Amino acid sequence: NTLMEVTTASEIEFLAEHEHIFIVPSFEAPAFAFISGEVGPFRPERPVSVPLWLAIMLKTRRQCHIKPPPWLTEEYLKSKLQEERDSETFAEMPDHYQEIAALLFERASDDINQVNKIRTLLADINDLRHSKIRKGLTSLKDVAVVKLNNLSLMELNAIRPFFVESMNTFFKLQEGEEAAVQEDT
Amino acid sequence: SLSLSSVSNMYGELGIEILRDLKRCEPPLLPPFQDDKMRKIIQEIDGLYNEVRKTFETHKDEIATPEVSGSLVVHHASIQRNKRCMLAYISERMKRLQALRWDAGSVLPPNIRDNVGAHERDFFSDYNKLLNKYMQYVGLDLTADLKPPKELYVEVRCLKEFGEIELENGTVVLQKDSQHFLRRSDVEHLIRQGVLEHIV
Amino acid sequence: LLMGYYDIDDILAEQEAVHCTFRTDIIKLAHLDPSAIVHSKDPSHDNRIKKDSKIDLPLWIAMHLKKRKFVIVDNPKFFSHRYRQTLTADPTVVNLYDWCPFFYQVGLRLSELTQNIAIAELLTKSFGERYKTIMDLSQNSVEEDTAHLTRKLDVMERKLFNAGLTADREFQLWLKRKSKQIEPSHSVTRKRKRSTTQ
Amino acid sequence: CVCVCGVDMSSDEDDEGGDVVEHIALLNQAWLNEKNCPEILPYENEAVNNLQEQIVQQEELAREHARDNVKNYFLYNVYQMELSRLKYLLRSYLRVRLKKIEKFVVHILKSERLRGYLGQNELVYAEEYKKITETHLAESCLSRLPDAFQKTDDPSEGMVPEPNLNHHVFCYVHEDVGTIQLRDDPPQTVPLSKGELAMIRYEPVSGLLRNKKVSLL
Repeated sequence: NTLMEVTTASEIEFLAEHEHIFIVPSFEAPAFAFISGEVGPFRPERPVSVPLWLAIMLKTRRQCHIKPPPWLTEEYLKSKLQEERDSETFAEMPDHYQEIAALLFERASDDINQVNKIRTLLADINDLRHSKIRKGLTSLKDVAVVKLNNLSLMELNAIRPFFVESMNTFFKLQEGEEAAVQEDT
Repeated sequence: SLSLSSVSNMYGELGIEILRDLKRCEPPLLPPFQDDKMRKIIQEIDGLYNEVRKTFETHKDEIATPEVSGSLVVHHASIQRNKRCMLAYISERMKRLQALRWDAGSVLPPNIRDNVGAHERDFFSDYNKLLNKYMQYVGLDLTADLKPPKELYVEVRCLKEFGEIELENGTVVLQKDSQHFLRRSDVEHLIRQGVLEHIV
Repeated sequence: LLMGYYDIDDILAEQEAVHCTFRTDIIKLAHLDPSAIVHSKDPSHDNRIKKDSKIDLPLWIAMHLKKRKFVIVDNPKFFSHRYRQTLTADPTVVNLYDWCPFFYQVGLRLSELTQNIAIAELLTKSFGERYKTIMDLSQNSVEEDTAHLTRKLDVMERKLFNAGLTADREFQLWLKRKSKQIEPSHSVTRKRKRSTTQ
Repeated sequence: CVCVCGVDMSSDEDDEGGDVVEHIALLNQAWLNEKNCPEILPYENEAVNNLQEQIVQQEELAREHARDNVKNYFLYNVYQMELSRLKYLLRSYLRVRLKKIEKFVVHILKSERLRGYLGQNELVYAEEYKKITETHLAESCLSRLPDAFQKTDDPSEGMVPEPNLNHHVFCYVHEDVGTIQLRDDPPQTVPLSKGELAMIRYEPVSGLLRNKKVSLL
């Protein structure tokens, strides 16, 4: 019954790489005519929005600097951490925040101010959110729907198989209870 | 015909044996096809079926009684049980053969080839043809790119003597322990076959 | 309750024995009763099993006979009052696999077959506590040998554990930026492993 | 908002690529839906065809860049990268569907509605796949059984594998859908509003998924 193909973290990262991000190129080139839309033109020192996968590719070739997204700053993440602490629910985070951050840490850490502080802040946020997830997971019995508003795709994916199989099992056992009183004896 | 006192005390036990045998071996590997036991299960079914027919003949007027219908129910269920075990066995093996086509390509790995039954070899070949035909229609090799592409070129180390391969920009000699920087799409299948190792 | 016709675990679960008492004579079933070889010398030669015989039968046979009220099915000992109390008192401590490798599957079949709501409720209750332990186990055993952790789990619970463990390991690998490596196919690695140990 | 596609939809409405940009977004979504849905969903025929045509054209263009001169080899690589990403998306989408078709082939082929969900190539594949699996089952076992026991499609025995519609899914709500019915007896409902993410049994949201009011993550 778990024969469904699972979604892997790399696949979710693949989706995140479609996201656009600003770079500051060090080269000059006319716009790239991609199937998924035109990107560019490129002039030295002129910020331009490109898909993340291209940004990483150019950065690896030392042809640009990446401008970290506005949320990848100490100030923003501090406020999010506070929000996460103050509430029982999940704070709203930017789409694909974990994947984008992971890619930038890996390939463009020199473009991020205070990169170590930011890493720590993100790790704290993740820990907090993870413990909320676990807490939520301890009361699945008798629950038909679990709302997980603002949980990211990556976060839900890491717990998906366990979560889904547990819910499936509870449902099956509940059906079992009904079947045990169905017939007249 | 089957003499009841000569069989083990329960029907359907061989079916359980072949399933346990299969379960002990982790997919996508395959244990040897249990030809002999399959044949014996079919004999058991024939015996049960004869028994059912005999019961119908000799107890024509008592079919509705618990004494006779209870017997028919159990014999009939035993046939179905044996059939289910065999079908589950063949289906699971079919699934693994298909997985092998996706995993290791159109040639069965040598450690598996000998364990495959004659009909299974036919099935594997049919499935291979079918999948190739479909991939030709859609113009894409679906068994490539099992993971999302990260880069066009990958660093690889050669794990065994393999000889020359022909690539777009010339030939490359794959000697044991040699390292290369090659187009991902050119070497993915060699990595999967264990000829090359992807260095991250 | 729909079960998987081709599901090997479902088939194995139905091989579990339950204790049956025959409410009637049935012909040609003496082979089910190990003590019935004597009867086969019976002049009637119909190898009947006698009313009131008490025999352990696999679930798949018991189900058919019970539906037609030819047998009375007793609950296996792991669903007896005493065992139920033990499980209710401390659900996470019990080694369910020792009780029955297919505890839940067998329980589901039996509770329906014998219209025993107490068993069905016990299953929900037990799983309702145990899955939390399974969750903790499956998220804390990266790179660890897990055999000793799963010892107490029944087959269904082990599958759940493995699902959780695999997903967690995959995520941890991604965090370490290692998931982009192209891997050799399973059939290749298995073969290699074996040839080095031979 | 949970945006999975991330394709910048606001730009490039002027060129003929506008269409394909939407199609790529659609395929990203369809891919995720298909991966997480227990049953087969309608095939995105137009999007697949369009993207495949664009890929062929673009490959030609990329080759021209490569021929031009050495400097443009970089440009060639950039275009190749986008191409390999889009091809991955197509491959993975077709792959997920093929696996599902194989698993539920008999169930799909006997329903007019589900047959209609398959692409033309997929339908041919399904028919042929059913044939080779049935041949194999017959040759290795069924044909050697008594006539009355040769069937493989007895629904009462549960012999036809069917998707588990009670499977739980993560469902993202695109627009307010009011209250949905989880079960009739005893009645149980849940409100779902725009932007919510819920883990829920698949069956009650299957209609909403086909109407694209929700998607699966």
